[in-house]
Amino acid sequence: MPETSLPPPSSAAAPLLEVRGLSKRFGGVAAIRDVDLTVAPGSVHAVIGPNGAGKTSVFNCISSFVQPTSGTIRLDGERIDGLPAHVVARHGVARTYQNVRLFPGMTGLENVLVGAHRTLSVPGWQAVFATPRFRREEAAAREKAMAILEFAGVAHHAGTLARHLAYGDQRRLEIARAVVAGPKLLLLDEPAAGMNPAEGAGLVELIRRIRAELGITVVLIEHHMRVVMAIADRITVIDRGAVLAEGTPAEIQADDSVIAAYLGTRRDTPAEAAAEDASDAGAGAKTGMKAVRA
Amino acid sequence: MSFNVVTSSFRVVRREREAGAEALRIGLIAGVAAVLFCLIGAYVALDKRDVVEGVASFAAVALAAIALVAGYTSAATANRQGRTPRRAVLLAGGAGLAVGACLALMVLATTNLGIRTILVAASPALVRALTFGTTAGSSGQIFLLLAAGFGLGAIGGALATLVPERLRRAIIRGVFVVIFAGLFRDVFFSIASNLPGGVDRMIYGSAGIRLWPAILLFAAVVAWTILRAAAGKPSAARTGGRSKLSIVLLVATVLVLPLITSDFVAQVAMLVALYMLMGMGLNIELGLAGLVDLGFVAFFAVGAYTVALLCSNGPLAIADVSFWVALPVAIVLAAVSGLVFGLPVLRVRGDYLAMATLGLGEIVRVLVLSDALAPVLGGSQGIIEIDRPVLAGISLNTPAELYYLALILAGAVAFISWRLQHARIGRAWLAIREDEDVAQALGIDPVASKLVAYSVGAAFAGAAGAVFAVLVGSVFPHSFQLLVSINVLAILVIGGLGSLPGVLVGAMVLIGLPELLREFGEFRYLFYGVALVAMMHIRPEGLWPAESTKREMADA
Amino acid sequence: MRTLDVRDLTVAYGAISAVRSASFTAAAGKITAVVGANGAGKTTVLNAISGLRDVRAGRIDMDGQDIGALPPHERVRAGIAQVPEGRRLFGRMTVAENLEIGAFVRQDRAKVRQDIERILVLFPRLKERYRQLAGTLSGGEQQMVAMGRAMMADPSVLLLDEPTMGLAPQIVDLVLEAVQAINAQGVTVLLVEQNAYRALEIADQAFVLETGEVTLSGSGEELLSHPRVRSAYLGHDA
Amino acid sequence: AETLGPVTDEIGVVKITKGDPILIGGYSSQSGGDTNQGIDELRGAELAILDNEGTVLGFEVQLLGEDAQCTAEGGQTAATKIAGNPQVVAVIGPTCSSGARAGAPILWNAGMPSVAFGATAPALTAADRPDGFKGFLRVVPNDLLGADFTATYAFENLGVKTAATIHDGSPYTEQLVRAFEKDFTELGGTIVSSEAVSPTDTDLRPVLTRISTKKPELIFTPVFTSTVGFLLRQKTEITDLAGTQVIGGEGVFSANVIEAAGPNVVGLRIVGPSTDLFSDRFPVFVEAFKSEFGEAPVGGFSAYGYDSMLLTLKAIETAGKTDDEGNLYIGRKALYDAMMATKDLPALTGTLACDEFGDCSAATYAIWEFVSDDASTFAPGENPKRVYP
Amino acid sequence: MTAAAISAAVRNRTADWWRRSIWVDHLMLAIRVVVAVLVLWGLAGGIAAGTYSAANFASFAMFGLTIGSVYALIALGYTMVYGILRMINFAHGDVMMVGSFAGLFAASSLSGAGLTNDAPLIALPLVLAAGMAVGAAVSVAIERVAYRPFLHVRSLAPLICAIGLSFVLQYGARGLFGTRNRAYPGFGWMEGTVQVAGLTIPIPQIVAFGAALVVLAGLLAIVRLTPLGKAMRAVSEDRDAAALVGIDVSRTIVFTFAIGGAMAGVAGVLYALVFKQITVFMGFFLGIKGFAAAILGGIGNLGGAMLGGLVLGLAEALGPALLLEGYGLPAPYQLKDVIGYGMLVLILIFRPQGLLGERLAAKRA
Ligand SMILES: Nc1ncnc2c1ncn2[C@@H]1O[C@H](COP(=O)(O)OP(=O)(O)OP(=O)(O)O)[C@@H](O)[C@H]1O
Ligand SMILES: Nc1ncnc2c1ncn2[C@@H]1O[C@H](COP(=O)(O)OP(=O)(O)OP(=O)(O)O)[C@@H](O)[C@H]1O
Ligand SMILES: CC(C)C[C@H](N)C(=O)O
Ligand SMILES: [Mg+2]
Ligand SMILES: [Mg+2]
Repeated sequence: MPETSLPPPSSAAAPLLEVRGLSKRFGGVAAIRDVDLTVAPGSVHAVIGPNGAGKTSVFNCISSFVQPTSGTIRLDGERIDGLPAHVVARHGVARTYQNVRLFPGMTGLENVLVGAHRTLSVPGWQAVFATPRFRREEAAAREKAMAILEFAGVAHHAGTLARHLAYGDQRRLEIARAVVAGPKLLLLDEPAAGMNPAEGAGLVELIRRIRAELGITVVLIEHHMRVVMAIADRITVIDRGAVLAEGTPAEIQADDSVIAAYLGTRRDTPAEAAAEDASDAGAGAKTGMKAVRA
Repeated sequence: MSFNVVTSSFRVVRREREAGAEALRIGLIAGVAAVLFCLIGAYVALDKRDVVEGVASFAAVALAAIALVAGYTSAATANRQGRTPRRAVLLAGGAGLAVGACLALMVLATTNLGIRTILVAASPALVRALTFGTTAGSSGQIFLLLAAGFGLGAIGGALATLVPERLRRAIIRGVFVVIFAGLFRDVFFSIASNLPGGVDRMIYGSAGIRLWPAILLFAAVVAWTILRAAAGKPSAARTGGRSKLSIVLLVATVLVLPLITSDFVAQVAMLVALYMLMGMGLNIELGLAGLVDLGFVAFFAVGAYTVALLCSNGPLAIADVSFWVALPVAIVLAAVSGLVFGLPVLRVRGDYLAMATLGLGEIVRVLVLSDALAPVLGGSQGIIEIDRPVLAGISLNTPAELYYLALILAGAVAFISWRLQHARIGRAWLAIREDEDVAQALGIDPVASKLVAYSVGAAFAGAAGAVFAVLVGSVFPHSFQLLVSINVLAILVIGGLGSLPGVLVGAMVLIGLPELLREFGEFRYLFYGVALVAMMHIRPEGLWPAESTKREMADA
Repeated sequence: MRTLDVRDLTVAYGAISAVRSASFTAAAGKITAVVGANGAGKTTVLNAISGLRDVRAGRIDMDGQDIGALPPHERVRAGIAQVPEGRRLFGRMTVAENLEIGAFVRQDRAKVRQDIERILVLFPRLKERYRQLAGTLSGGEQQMVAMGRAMMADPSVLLLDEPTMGLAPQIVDLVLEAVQAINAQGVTVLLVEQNAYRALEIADQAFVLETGEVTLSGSGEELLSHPRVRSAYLGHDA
Repeated sequence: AETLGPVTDEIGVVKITKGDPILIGGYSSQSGGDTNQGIDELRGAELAILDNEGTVLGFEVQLLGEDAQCTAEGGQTAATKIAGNPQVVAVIGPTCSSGARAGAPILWNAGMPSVAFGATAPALTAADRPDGFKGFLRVVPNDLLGADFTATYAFENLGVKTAATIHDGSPYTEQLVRAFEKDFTELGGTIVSSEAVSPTDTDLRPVLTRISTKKPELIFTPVFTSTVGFLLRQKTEITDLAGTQVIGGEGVFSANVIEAAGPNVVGLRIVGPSTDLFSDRFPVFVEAFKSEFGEAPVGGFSAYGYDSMLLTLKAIETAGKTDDEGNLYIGRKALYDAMMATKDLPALTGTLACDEFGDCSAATYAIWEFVSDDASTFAPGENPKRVYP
Repeated sequence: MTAAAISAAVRNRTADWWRRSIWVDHLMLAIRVVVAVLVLWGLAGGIAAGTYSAANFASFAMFGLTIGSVYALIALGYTMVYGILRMINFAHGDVMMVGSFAGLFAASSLSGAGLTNDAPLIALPLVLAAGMAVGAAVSVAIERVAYRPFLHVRSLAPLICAIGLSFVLQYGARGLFGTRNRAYPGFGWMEGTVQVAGLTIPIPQIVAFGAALVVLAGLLAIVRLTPLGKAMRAVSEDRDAAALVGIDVSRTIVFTFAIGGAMAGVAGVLYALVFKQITVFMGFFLGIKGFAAAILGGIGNLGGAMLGGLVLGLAEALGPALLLEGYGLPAPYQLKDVIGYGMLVLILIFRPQGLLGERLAAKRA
């Protein structure tokens, strides 16, 4: 694992991702309308918003899963909108999916090796003759893949078919597959869905390391505010297809329109949770607790 | 038939009936099967061929087997439901009786009702064949049919309930081995004829195995099975037939069989090897990349016609080069045609791709056959007088020699596919098969990867076509039917999709068997169809599934 | 009101047992929460109850009747509905059709219409998307449909596999309130929920599943304050 | 040369122990497109054995029928299989010329002569044929003769000057049609349209329409029963073809074409073998066929099956020698010579006589015309009626 | 907008296309151009050759619609079964053959009673009923043997079993009924013709065409309006989810097969009504054409099957005259399958989901 520690993200640097005036219509439905999004290199940028706001659609446009109706998308200053998905990927964009999409009939390790596809370069005929160059590259790829599996916490599932993994493990494997090729930009669509708070905390750690150790810029969609507040450098709020607000976590939390449209009066924000913790303290030893198999 | 088959995670289970009702049901189904067997004319046809010379014809064995199996299954059900063995055997007899009754009804209908205007095989010859020496259509004959049915059913039942497990296995295996020995008379006879002293004539008569050798063989197999079981060795069947020994045996068979048997067996082996070549090509397309290709035969045709045009002495020849020059040309041309075909159709997915490729395959066949291209390709008259390959001054003429040529090619191709499968491109293929969109989002160019799969697969088929052309010495458009593509597909699935040894086993079973059964002429494809169904029922995952398939099936 | 009684349930995938001899009761008219880490076997348990998975051993009783041999669709007729993991909507049917088909086993047309209205009130978002194909909905919208579809069966036992996954925070509240409301009408609820706080809060009873075995059980409150639960599932360093 | 018992033979001797059957190989198309033909032929051959009481020289005769499909590789494989059984004395078949091309040399290399009942391609018995075909004989006429006869009949007797042809993509029909076209043109006629269909086509109206724009006086099409059926039925829908006559080939010399074409069969002419013997024995043969196999022959080739077996059995009678113990010895060369020496053999399709290249067919042709659409009236001489010569 | 603005917009468009396109796009463009040129050249040549009159073309179209309605009827059955299983039933064509034979035997006995000739309106429904009943029964048996055992297995086994059963049906029927061509008895006045706009059209062709429409309407009604239809749609998408809403999956599948088989029976009888003779081997090739039609229209889509059948029929009948005549090829009708399949391939290249098929909506991300 390369131990590159990056300088802290600065808004002054040229943006890594720059989305301008992005719109997408599906027939009569305007899923996104004129969305701007600027992501600084090395940052973790969260996109939040109510269900159906258009968050996933933004990701889909960036990764060329769908073609935007209008607008431009630049990665490192280069236009990537409208390019075929594999070309976008080769520019250094990787993603995960809201409804996990692994290769169900392949093992964990194989999934990750496919993720490494674009970093491998030895041509097929060398594989036939198993040239030293091929063997070296293959061995290195496997080693890297195992390391990433370890990194994502699913190394013990290297040999399991993805179809047979529990939901949470599928999510982690998907992340591993996305980062193994060392993309510039990683798009995570609700990575914490299906994870309990403790697992969510582990995920936060994982994303931090992805940024710190692999130097990958992360944009994530998430509904778990704990996760968002814990790692996001900046947050963009989308509502009904348009940007509602943009700012630091603190700014967003204080924004009335955001609270009205999305957060509501909830208790899952760190402040609330802290309060909860306090009230819970000492309540652990209640009576009647039955340890079936302690 | 897109590769990503829809499945349910739950099984549909049939609720089992009470043993008596079940016996009746089984008996009737078996009875209908027996009647159909007779009425399609199979009985009369198979009656001419003996399993045990002068004792039991294939027809008789088949009918008896139907009654026996009916009895066996009924008794096994009764057993499971906790009935006493006596009752189980009785029920089994009942099931057998039902079979006999169905046949008796058929005999009555045939002799009295003139059903022959519709059912052409309901002939006097059939009734005669079923008589056991009694008068056709007499009450004696009816009684005999019923009694034989009951008896056979009861024997089947007894086998299921009264005979101890080990002995039962041994007996069943013994019977199978004897039938096998009778069925493949030609193979074993030709092996035996290598032995001195006319052993061949001692073991085999003109139509089947002789009685005493059959009994000896049966006894030997039974004894061997019991002894082995007593020695505590797991039978090969239970270890999945894939012990080291069985692999060594398989390889040895593959290597020497054509030498110790007849030209015919070598010829069949040769065809098997050709289909292996094609199978491995399609395996790349379908097994790995998930591209259903029903026009695969087109590439085979390209290979064959290339060699024909380059190596023929006929009027259409465009060159007269040696096979060794033509072979690589054929392979390259096939690969190129794979590219050309692939280009337009590869944005098409799943069943649409199946149909598009089927269409392309048919287009090629029709074009090759057409009067329009006849001046170049010979149209329906084909291309004749293709030279055999010459190696170090020796012309490879016999099927056995050509077999080794095909085998070497198949080996090379197997090696290449195996290596590709475990490299970057192989993983890309699998990924595309599993989820094309996601694969693309990971930087895999789906069209390029599919094209590689297409042209590698096509190249393999082209090699097969090249050998085919020199094997037959002529090429005709009628050899490139849709059926060939379907056959190759069936080989893959029966062998186990995505598995290289599976291709070998699949080709042996699906090409070897029907070729060996050529003498059953008009019933050959009927049996072939039944075999396809039966094999898929016994092993839905294929005879020798790929590792990943086995993993998947583990939880199903 | 129906009691769901699971005894010594073992479910295996090939050689691996995902659930091992698990026993628990979802008491009639109560909410029972299941808590466990990823891969603990929660989904497997629910699928075994609804019949999607063959069980290797054990009994599943509903009000004393063994339903373990019934095919899944008959279990639905017996009153079990499930919100499956991954939503499993009919993507090429509209939202309306998905909801309607949820009531496939019901005859009371008038009541069915009412129930649809109720669901549309609960999830106004679905009203906007009523004629859209379910497969094109956003993740959260789909989750709403999945929940609605299960409610449409008017079940007496409701199996919920992470019903709030992918939902925006306010909707999470809505859904859990709805669960309580349904439960208040006498429906027995078995709730698998990673949002363990909220699940345990509304649950009458709960148990913990660890690598396929039931290791803890008690009332919702009890588990909420149990140190092991707090550290492993609630993310407290207690 | 090999000597066994009382017989010495250049190529080899087959010894048949008393009580064993005489094995005769057979290969024909029993699956695939030409199934009907192949089955008819082998059934015809079976009838020839039955007519001989199932025996020859007191030995039971057994026919080992193999499936050769209608392809070269099918013929090759079947022939290889038969050749692998050294007890086989002679072979009948195959159905198709492509199969014969690959199969006959294999059989002859094993010392087995073969008598084809369907393979009609001229090349097989051409003077310059390769050595492997020395053992190839046929009782079915060489296509060259039929084409020439038909062209002459059409041009001179019917007086048609323009003709169209249709073949179905099989080597046989195509070759026959080409030969006809050549002969017809040489006689001074014009081929206005030369079309092709596929045996699986059911809708021939588009082709017929195309032909109708050229207004030929005659359509010559030696295709098989289904296609002729469709053609005749659909021809009535094409008004411009009302006056056009149709001549078919012997592939439809059967009752079945009457059923296939229905009322429109009346007026269909076909070219087929001609003999007076034919009319006596053929109906008896058809009756026997029906009672043995439950249906009448589908096409016209069953009679050749019968004749191929007849020729073979007669030759065995000549060449077989018994020893004192009652064992039978057949010299392979002797048998071949006996077959090639066939002369004046009264058979179903005429009087067989072999020339030096193995053409043994009666080879006298006639034009037959169907006069009734009642399938049960099928009887050469009555329906179809012999109209020429 | 000014001309300058328009040309600027066009230039922009083109530039953007160049930016986004990759080699595949360029290639597809080239193919389009080549195909267009070939087709236009053929058309122009054909018209210049002037072989055919307008009446000829009208007849061709009629021929095409007739054979097309047979294809369509087969395609409807294919599509039904495909729709629910996502798996082709390769034996479907042979079910049609069996249904046709059942109809034949029914018709023979009715014609013995003189019914077919005197009262075709009574006889034909009876014959159809026989064909449908036997077709449905055989189809259900196929489901039982080839599909049910594999409902939960991830394998192509059902496909192979269906291929196997196709052989069993063909060669089994050959053994049972013999190889010969069978003629269908006539149905009285239905054998006649009518004059429409100067064309003489045989009545059976109108019956076949009408029947195809009626069948389509009936199937649409079943699928759209009945609970069975709803269940069928649900099962086709997700069997587990269907079971979870209380649908009896295997029963639904059985019903679908029964309906598909009945459709095959209808197709078989109507085919015989139009073409008058049947054989045991006819099913396979017609089945392939039906499959092609179903795909062409967009498999799983009933209207598509109908449209696909008609388009395929028209292409085969009109294609050689329209396109090949211009190239002066010998025996153009031998190449009708080249036109038919060629058109199929082209349509799929430009519309990979078939004419009316929904784009296999890229799964939601
Ligand atoms: N193919 C489509 N056709 C029609 N509408 C669509 C399509 N795809 C998405 N939409 C609509 O666009 C809107 C935005 O969807 P999107 O998936 O981007 O939402 P989201 O913000 O990711 O929501 P969630 O948090 O629920 O995942 C939704 O209302 C959805 O119904
Ligand atoms: N089809 C399958 N084949 C093999 N193993 C499986 C299969 N499905 C699940 N498993 C295994 O069974 C175990 C339990 O899985 P299950 O899906 O029940 O977990 P879960 O508790 O629901 O987890 P999550 O919270 O992530 O959804 C896991 O280890 C998983 O890998
Ligand atoms: C039966 C026919 C199709 C065979 C043909 N006479 C041939 O020579 O090939
Ligand atoms: Mg989303
Ligand atoms: Mg789960």
